[in-house]
Amino acid sequence: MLDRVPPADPPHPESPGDPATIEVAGLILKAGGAPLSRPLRLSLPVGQWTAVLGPSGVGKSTLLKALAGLGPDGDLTDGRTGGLAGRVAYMAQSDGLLPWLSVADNGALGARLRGQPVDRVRLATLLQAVGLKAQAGLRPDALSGGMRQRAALVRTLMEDRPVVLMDEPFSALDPVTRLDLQDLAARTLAGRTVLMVTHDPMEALRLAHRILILHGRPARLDTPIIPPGVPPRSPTAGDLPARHAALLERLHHLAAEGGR
Amino acid sequence: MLDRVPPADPPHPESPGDPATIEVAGLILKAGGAPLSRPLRLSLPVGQWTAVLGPSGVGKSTLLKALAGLGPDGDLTDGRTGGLAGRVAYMAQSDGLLPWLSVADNGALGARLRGQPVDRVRLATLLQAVGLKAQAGLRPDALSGGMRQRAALVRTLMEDRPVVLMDEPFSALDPVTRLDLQDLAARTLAGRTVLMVTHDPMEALRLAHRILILHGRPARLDTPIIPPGVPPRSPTAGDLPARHAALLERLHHLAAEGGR
Amino acid sequence: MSQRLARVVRPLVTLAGLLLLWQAAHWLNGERDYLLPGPLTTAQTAWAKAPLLLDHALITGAEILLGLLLGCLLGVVSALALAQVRTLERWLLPLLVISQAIPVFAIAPLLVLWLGYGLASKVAMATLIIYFPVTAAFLDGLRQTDPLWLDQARVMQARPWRVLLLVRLPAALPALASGLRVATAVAPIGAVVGEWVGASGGLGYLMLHANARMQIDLMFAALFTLALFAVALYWAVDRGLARLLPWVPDSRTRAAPSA
Amino acid sequence: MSQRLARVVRPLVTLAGLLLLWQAAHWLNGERDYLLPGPLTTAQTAWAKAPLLLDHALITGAEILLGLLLGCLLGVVSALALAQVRTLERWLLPLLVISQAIPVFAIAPLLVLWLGYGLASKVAMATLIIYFPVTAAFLDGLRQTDPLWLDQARVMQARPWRVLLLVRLPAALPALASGLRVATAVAPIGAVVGEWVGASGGLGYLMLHANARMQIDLMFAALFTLALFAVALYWAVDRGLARLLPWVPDSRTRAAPSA
Amino acid sequence: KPLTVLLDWFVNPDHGPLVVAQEAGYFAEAGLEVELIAPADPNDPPKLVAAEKAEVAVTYQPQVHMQAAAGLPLVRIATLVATPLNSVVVLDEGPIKTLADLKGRKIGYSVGGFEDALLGTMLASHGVKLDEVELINVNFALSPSIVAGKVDATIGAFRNFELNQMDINGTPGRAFYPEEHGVPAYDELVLVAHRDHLDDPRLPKLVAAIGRATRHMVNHPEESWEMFAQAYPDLNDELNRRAWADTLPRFALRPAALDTTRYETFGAFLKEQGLIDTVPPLDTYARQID
Ligand SMILES: Nc1ncnc2c1ncn2[C@@H]1O[C@H](COP(=O)(O)OP(=O)(O)OP(=O)(O)O)[C@@H](O)[C@H]1O
Ligand SMILES: Nc1ncnc2c1ncn2[C@@H]1O[C@H](COP(=O)(O)OP(=O)(O)OP(=O)(O)O)[C@@H](O)[C@H]1O
Ligand SMILES: [Mg+2]
Ligand SMILES: [Mg+2]
Repeated sequence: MLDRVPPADPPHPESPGDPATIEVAGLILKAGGAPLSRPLRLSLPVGQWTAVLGPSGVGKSTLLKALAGLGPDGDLTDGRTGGLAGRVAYMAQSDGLLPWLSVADNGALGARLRGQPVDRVRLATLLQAVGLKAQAGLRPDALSGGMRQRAALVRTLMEDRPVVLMDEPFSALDPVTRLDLQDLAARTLAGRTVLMVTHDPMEALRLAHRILILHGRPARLDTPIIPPGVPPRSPTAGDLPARHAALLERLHHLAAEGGR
Repeated sequence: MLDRVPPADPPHPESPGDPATIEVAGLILKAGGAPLSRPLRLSLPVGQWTAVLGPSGVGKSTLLKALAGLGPDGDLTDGRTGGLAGRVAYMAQSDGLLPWLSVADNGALGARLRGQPVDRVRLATLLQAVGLKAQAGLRPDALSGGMRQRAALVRTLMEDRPVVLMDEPFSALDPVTRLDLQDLAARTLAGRTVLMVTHDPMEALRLAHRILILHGRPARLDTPIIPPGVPPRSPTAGDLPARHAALLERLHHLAAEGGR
Repeated sequence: MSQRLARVVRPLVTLAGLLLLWQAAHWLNGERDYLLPGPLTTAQTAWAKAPLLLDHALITGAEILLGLLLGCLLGVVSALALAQVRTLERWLLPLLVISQAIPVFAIAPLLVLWLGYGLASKVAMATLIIYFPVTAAFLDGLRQTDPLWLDQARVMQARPWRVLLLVRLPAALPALASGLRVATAVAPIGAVVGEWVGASGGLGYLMLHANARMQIDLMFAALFTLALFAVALYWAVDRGLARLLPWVPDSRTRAAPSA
Repeated sequence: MSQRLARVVRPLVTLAGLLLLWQAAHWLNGERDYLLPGPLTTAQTAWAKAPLLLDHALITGAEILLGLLLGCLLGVVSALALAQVRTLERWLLPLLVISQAIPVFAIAPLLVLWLGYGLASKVAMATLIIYFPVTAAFLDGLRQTDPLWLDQARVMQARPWRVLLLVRLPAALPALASGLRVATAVAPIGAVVGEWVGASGGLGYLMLHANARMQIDLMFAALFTLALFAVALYWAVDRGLARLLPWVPDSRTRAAPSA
Repeated sequence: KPLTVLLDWFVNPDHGPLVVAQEAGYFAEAGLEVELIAPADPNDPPKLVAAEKAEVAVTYQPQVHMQAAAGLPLVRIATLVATPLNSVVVLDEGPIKTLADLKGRKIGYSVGGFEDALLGTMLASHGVKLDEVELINVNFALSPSIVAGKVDATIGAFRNFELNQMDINGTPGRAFYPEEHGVPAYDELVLVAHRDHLDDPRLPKLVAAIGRATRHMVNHPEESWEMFAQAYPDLNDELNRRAWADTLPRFALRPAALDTTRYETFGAFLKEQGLIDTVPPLDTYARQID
């Protein structure tokens, strides 16, 4: 799904040679053999959340898969921080729970697949935190859509990796649970480099240090938006509603301009 | 998943014997053998949109399935409008696309399953409207998450039934597409009786004549909220932002009170 | 009719239907006992020779169960190996296919030479017949793992063998169950064919002998015993498998709406 | 090595490996040709008797293909009927299981009586053997349709037969493909066993004949011909099936990441 | 409508007269159109004649008795091979010099129906009891099992065939003949027809043509072998050539002739051995049709 083009791009204006930035340059997303995007240059400041917004079908999930090393070229390197392999946790857009395992066992999957001991305490804490303590022994087919998503979130948070890629992790949750889990994720992933695809501009504004918009066909990245303050921000506090309106405006504008 | 208890409830206060209301009384939602809810009484004014909000796992999808005749008791009747069988279109929470059929063929599935001629013109129009014209010939596995949801929406709108049940139909869409498709659904389903589960209070406020909140354990229905004006309402116009805040407040309050 | 009663009555009705069919075939063949003895004649013979039949049935039963055990074990292990090492599949699958095309009599001398005339050669034959359906079905299942699960495992830096055991294997269990059902159904003929290779006991041996001595009623009594065993075995395996895979949708156990 | 070259070379290497294995077994058996002739002897015989082998191979080939066609057709139709009418399954499945446990020699006279000595009785036997794996695998697949799809169809007021044809059948195609693969692998032995029922031609007849007359080299030449046919058939069916089901994930066709 | 003759087994020199009668046109000259069909299981042809699926079957005299006892409506109408062919075979250079040496040994057999009776009688004539040997059904591998040393002797091998085979293989064997060791002599191969169709005028013509062919073979052994080899080119080899010569003296020169004493004696023998419960009247299952 992605291709690497010789790094002919100019050095990135915002983080020139910053070692605390994961940079990938010249990424061409591909789907079904055809290119989906122009060569993309992506900077993920270490320890920060980056949110990706963009119209449905533009290639956000494809971008995430590429970064997870699941694209046709496999593992990506930026030449500075080395390959991402083994440093990434990945939560796909669909939950990908194993139907024969209980919720708890799904959460413990990563460790078991690596042959490592399962951190039972952490697992129990996370299940409690997402409200699945009572369902820990159920199989996924006995869960509601939102519960499945929470189980997948637990599995991802169990991974404890420096880089976390999440594809619409809260999309199936009600607003109350959503806020709770955003806070949980922000707490749990403090200090990690997070790339999160979301369709909710407010979510992006709450959680992210930087917001990227992928748009157009072939897709390209808009200039990053950097909201002030430190996430997680309160959804009602400060100028967030105004920024939300502006961000929505921008999305509408890009859609009108780019055409689908 | 649901049970019918002898109709010992008092006549519904809001639509007493109104023949233009689909009423179901004494519904007990069940999951895995255990009851999920108290006996529920539900009124769906004919030709109007009703939105259902509620915390994840409370039983919203179960309620929708019951109304679709997919509960353990099968078809429901309210004694006035007769059974719902054959009068319902149902869009489940997961898209349920058939992986071997193209997007267009998935859209035409209902007619083909009934052995009826497929309305190709309507299908093409709908595909165009949801932005899947170019993908009409692709199989679902070549679609993004949001595209799959749009394909499922097309299949549901193709059904052309008086009662339409939709389970989080726009949850995987970006805000721009989401607004477009809300409008499309509102236009296409004008005059139908619609019950829509959603997690987005703004969506409920935009589209619904009545908003129900399912909450608590065992679940019960809160007093219906009836926003003024005629949907689809503009998200920025009037007192919608204020109502949005109030609705969110109510959800938070119910969550805090009911406990999960 | 209560669920429990139905469970007892149903096989009996099936049996009765089978006997009727048999009787009908008997009539259609002009009641010529030397071609197809009627169920009554057969039952009389079976009753009269019950101890003999039981003796031989025990031998064949042991062969069937051993063959099933070995065949399934080997099949499962082979499929796992073939699924894990892709090159292996390219070289070995043709061999497996060929092994299915070899008639007993061609390798009977070899089997006997290598394994002797005891239980081993019969079990080997049954194993050979059972082996392929298990391997093929399981391998098919192992190949068709949801790519998302594999992707996730890859990102999780899973060890290949653990992916096989924790993801691909359970995902392929429905396919394996399907293979096991077929294997169970062919296991009896596997044992009988094994007894052709040279035996001094077993239902297949008994049938061969009875056939050569024109004791067709005895042959059919033995065949009936074998059939009973086959159906009972299949039923048991089918039940057990359905119970072991609760997460697999099964239209037979799905509650149909009452209305 | 280019993709195309690999495709030609690989079967050749497999063949060479097979021959080596064979030669090794030959040595291990003390080069006793009457037990297992070496590949060289067999090749000489095969060459010398090529026209004879071809004649018989054509007969057996016809039986295999006809049996495969009939067996698969019957299997597909039965599975559809059994899946659609749940009661049918309860009564008929035991019969199918029993049919698998019946050795040829028990019903050979009946088959001849009903179908004569021609192609029909052989094809019937092959069909009987092929039938079960197809039915069982397909039926398993038909039972395991995603409940959501069935629910959707129910709400859409679908006609039962259309649900079967448009939803359950395509959903069960991977399972059917698995059954067809097994059926393809057992089809050759089905035809050979069919030739047991009084034949005047065919590779099975030739083998039996050669075996009875201790022309072991000829028997193995025939066996080799049969094996070649079996592998070619399996390969073709396997390829065709993979191509017909593009939406089914298959680890063999999945592009592995290069890094 | 052709007259169908079901052979007992695949075509081999034992069927010489039938093949020669066909090839030399004796059947045709008698106004018969004959079709020879080979089964894979020797037990099938009698059943099929009983079921009126064919007119004539080739079978074995001991089988005729068992068929009669089982109620098959079959009657022996002609003899093809007039001596036993069955024999006990051991390796020529092996340790078995007399039947008495078989005590405690393994004996392989291919299920024919009465091997245990045959062997029991033969052993008894040397003071060995049947339960003092180990009988093993080796079905498809009669000769290989003895050549490979898996068994010490076999029963069921044909003296005109398996002995030659072993000789060609370089491991010559030696045969003990049943009729020399206490077993009454019997006809190895006979023809049976349905009891209700004995008046079929074609049957006597068939038997006569077979007799004519047998005489021709005795007079012209080389020419008749050529005829056989031409009709079945895949049988044109050393083994069948030698088998042909060895079988020649064993064909019944008067196929129709019925030795009633031989049949009565053998029927009594089988009853005594417990292989049949009743001995029906002879003319219900063996007749001379002229
Ligand atoms: N095999 C294929 N053939 C053609 N197009 C494909 C194929 N696979 C994927 N695509 C296209 O690639 C794009 C995939 O986009 P992706 O899943 O990354 O979208 P997304 O931005 O995550 O969208 P969403 O918000 O809906 O999840 C889609 O436009 C899809 O149609
Ligand atoms: N087999 C089962 N055993 C136990 N509990 C079950 C079973 N099946 C379903 N449930 C429970 O029933 C409820 C189903 O809820 P439902 O799917 O209707 O939720 P929902 O309101 O749609 O939630 P969401 O917003 O997450 O989709 C969940 O609490 C789930 O745990
Ligand atoms: Mg996506
Ligand atoms: Mg839900």
